[in-house]
Amino acid sequence: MQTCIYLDNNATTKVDPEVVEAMLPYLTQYYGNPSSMHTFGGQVGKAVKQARQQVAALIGADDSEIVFTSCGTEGNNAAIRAALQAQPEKRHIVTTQVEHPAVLNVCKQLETQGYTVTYLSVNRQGQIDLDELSASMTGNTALVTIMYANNETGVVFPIEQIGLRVKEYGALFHVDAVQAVGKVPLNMKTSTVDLLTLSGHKLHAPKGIGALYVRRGVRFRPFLVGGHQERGRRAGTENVPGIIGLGKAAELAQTYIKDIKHEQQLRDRLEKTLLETIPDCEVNGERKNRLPNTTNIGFKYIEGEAILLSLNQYGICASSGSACTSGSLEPSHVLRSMGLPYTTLHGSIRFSLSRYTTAAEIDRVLEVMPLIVERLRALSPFNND
Amino acid sequence: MQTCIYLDNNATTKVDPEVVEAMLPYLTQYYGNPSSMHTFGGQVGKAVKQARQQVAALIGADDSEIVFTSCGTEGNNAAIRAALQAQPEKRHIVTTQVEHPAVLNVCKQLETQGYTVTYLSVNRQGQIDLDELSASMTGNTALVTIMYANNETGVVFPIEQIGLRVKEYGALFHVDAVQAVGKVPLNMKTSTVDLLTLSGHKLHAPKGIGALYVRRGVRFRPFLVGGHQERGRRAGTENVPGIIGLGKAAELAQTYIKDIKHEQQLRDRLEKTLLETIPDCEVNGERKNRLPNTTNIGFKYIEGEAILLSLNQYGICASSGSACTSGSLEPSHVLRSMGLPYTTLHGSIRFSLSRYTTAAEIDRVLEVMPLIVERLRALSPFNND
Amino acid sequence: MWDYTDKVMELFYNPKNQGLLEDNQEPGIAVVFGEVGSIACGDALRLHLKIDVDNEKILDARFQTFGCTSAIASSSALTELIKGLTLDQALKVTNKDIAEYLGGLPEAKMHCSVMGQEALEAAIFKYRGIPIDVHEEDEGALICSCFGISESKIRRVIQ
Ligand SMILES: Cc1ncc(COP(=O)(O)O)c(C=O)c1O
Ligand SMILES: Cc1ncc(COP(=O)(O)O)c(C=O)c1O
Ligand code: FES
Ligand code: FES
Repeated sequence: MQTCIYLDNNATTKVDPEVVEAMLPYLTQYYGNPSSMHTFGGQVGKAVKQARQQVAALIGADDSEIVFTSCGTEGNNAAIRAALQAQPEKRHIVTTQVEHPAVLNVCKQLETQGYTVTYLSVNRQGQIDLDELSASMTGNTALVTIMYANNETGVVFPIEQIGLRVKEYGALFHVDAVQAVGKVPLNMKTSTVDLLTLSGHKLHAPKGIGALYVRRGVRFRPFLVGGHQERGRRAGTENVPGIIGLGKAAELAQTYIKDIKHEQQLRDRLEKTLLETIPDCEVNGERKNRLPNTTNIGFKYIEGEAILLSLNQYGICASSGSACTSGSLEPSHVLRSMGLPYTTLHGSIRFSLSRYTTAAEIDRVLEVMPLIVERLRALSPFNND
Repeated sequence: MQTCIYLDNNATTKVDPEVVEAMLPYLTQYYGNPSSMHTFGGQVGKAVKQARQQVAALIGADDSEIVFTSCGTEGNNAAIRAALQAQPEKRHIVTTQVEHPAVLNVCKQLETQGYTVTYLSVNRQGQIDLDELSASMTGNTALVTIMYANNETGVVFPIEQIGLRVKEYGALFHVDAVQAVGKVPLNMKTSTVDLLTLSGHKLHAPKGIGALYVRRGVRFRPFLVGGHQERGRRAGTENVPGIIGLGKAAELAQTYIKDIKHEQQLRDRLEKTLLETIPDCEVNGERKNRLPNTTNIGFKYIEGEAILLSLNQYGICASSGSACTSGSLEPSHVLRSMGLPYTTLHGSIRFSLSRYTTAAEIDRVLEVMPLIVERLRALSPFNND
Repeated sequence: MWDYTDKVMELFYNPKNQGLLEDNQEPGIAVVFGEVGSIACGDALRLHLKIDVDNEKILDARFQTFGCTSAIASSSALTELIKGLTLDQALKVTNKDIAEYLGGLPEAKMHCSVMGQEALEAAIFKYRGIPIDVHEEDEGALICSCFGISESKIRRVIQ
């Protein structure tokens, strides 16, 4: 199979052809090491600098505040570790129950290393309670790490309102914005965020490249220790083609964000029509504060993997939960935290669109999805119970 | 400048055109996430599996023993941290004074975290003393981390002899083989090595990808914490194009290693002729146990940066020290540890060849190098001292 | 993505013997069903058997399954395997036989075949009026979340 109706863009995206084109020279003739003393390496350094500016521009940052990483996971690991190292006397962290494993599992590890972690709950709509946040914070809180938008439901948290509360307590504020960057306009200049993670492959750059925003003045110790690349903030020979690709993708995203209404209309039509044509299904998570490309729908009485493989037969790619937990059999920790009933929990599917999604593709999904649900429900012992 | 005579292959290498070709489909149509539940992602997972086998084959490992990383630095950080976590009660590390910063700076950091580190000295030839190694080890030694071949001098350490001594004390043995893989045949099946680091961009794969060999049975905790990619040993969405490229590069290296005599002859001719035609210069480091592609030559009374910029004027790329320390003004820690006199220390240049180096390029270097040295020496107050 | 065999996919897309068996009160015929999983959990396999009372032969078997691909394929495989067997013969059918019939299951999905075996046991015991000792959901981690099957339970059955 070579092509498919790809509605799994929160897992990873197609690399934009312009991005590939921008990268290619750096995979072929410009292979120098940007840290080298010769012109051949130096010219590569200049291209890296430009890419850094492009990434900075997308989120309203200064280019000195951008550290290139290998992925969103590295960004999250590095940000959390750096924030704690900067304030070794404070031993408390606040996060939410619905973070990505790249934050949650770091927090769980930190609990075995003498830290206390508060995992804020979410309501049935997937939203946190700002008062619960404030109540959880003390002078001992080193770090609040909260995602911008949830990868499974698309629910967006009120980041700046959270940030104001965080600042009252003098803690550092890290935001995992892996799902937001490229979909939602960000401006670090007027933000309360200290550290912000992004990942290239979620915004049409290739896999293997990401970036961490580190606000000027925030003390930062490298997570990857070694040479003095990235001004001593991330050791290791720079992934030049990846960096160039991320720069280009960031530039393209600036124009693209302005057109995102189109994508949102497709998503809304998909969602609305599914709810109308299929009985016993509902949208998981708040519909108002939500990424424009994501819908997560629970189809009662049937099981997610069975739905996914049926969709796969029709050449439609979607997912349940996040790709990095799909090997495990646990139902989504995000939906569980929202308190969904088991009937819905197991039959929830995420459709995530991109700028490449077409109206015809949505039509096709709307055509086959009722058939799939009907067939699986006919197999289920709960049907008509 | 688009092309140059590139003799800086220990800093980074040209990506093999076959490698780029192998990667391209994974930068364009096959953009799925290998962990996804649909065929579109699954087919990518199959390609990743093949690449893992190719990398494993190059070093005589099993594919379950290969963990993909983002670079050599990450491999070294991950290996050292994992080895210590596996034996939390042991608090002593043995390494050498001439390691890459990606090992040395991790060790320095560990010294601030309650670990004791022995930095083995090297002699004037850049070799360590096995008896010093044995004398340094105790039952408290958790880890011995020693490079296979030095990036600056090319000097190769007797890894298996070292390993036998390490095993006497029950410590884990990590080898930074970033400069050796692809130049020296390795076979993990008959080796004493527990953990081994390699980096793609040193063997004609792109920057941004590396691998860590973890011997079956060695307890391993991930350095990057998050999702369960790489069987829970390295979180983060896989750098698929990079992995495919590394696999192809590993496959090509297998054939290439058999032809390395050609490269060695070019290196030997370069070295011999320079020594014959330029007075007051000498090879740094033992000439016998050495990488076939590297020569490090000290030109007395003149300064390295001046030589490099002069070479650059002729379109020749070489280096002094390692690329990741080239921004600093300190003379090479490797050459200093070898006890070179200051006159030589500052005027040492590394030429590192690759399979792409031609006889004509070597001729050109042999033509201009005497002129450069003569000109700079004429400017030097030490000339004829 | 799971590495499913063609047989698994075939039985998933075109399952055999799906549905339930009505009890038409035919003389000499008994219709029972056995169930594993709990409604509270929202996941279950219901196995229906039509039994010839005289010789204890399974005349027909049907299933209703709420579960993943391998659960559906395993259920369908089970019904194929036991049709025509006597109850005593059927009791010897193990989850391994089910997996074998399917050409193998991914290791992480082996337990999906376990509940087939359990549902069969439940149906036959019910028919014979034997109480089933409820295994405690003890030490082991919950592996199959749909059916509330714990690791220790799977080990018990797989061994
Ligand atoms: C011996 C050695 N170890 C480690 C590294 C670090 O590798 P990377 O730049 O891929 O992080 C290098 C090269 O820079 C090296 O030469
Ligand atoms: C919210 C969120 N954070 C972090 C990550 C991890 O990013 P990466 O896979 O690039 O490591 C992802 C995606 O996988 C994500 O959706
Ligand atoms: S029955 Fe298939 S995962 Fe549990
Ligand atoms: S049926 Fe699939 S996890 Fe239980």
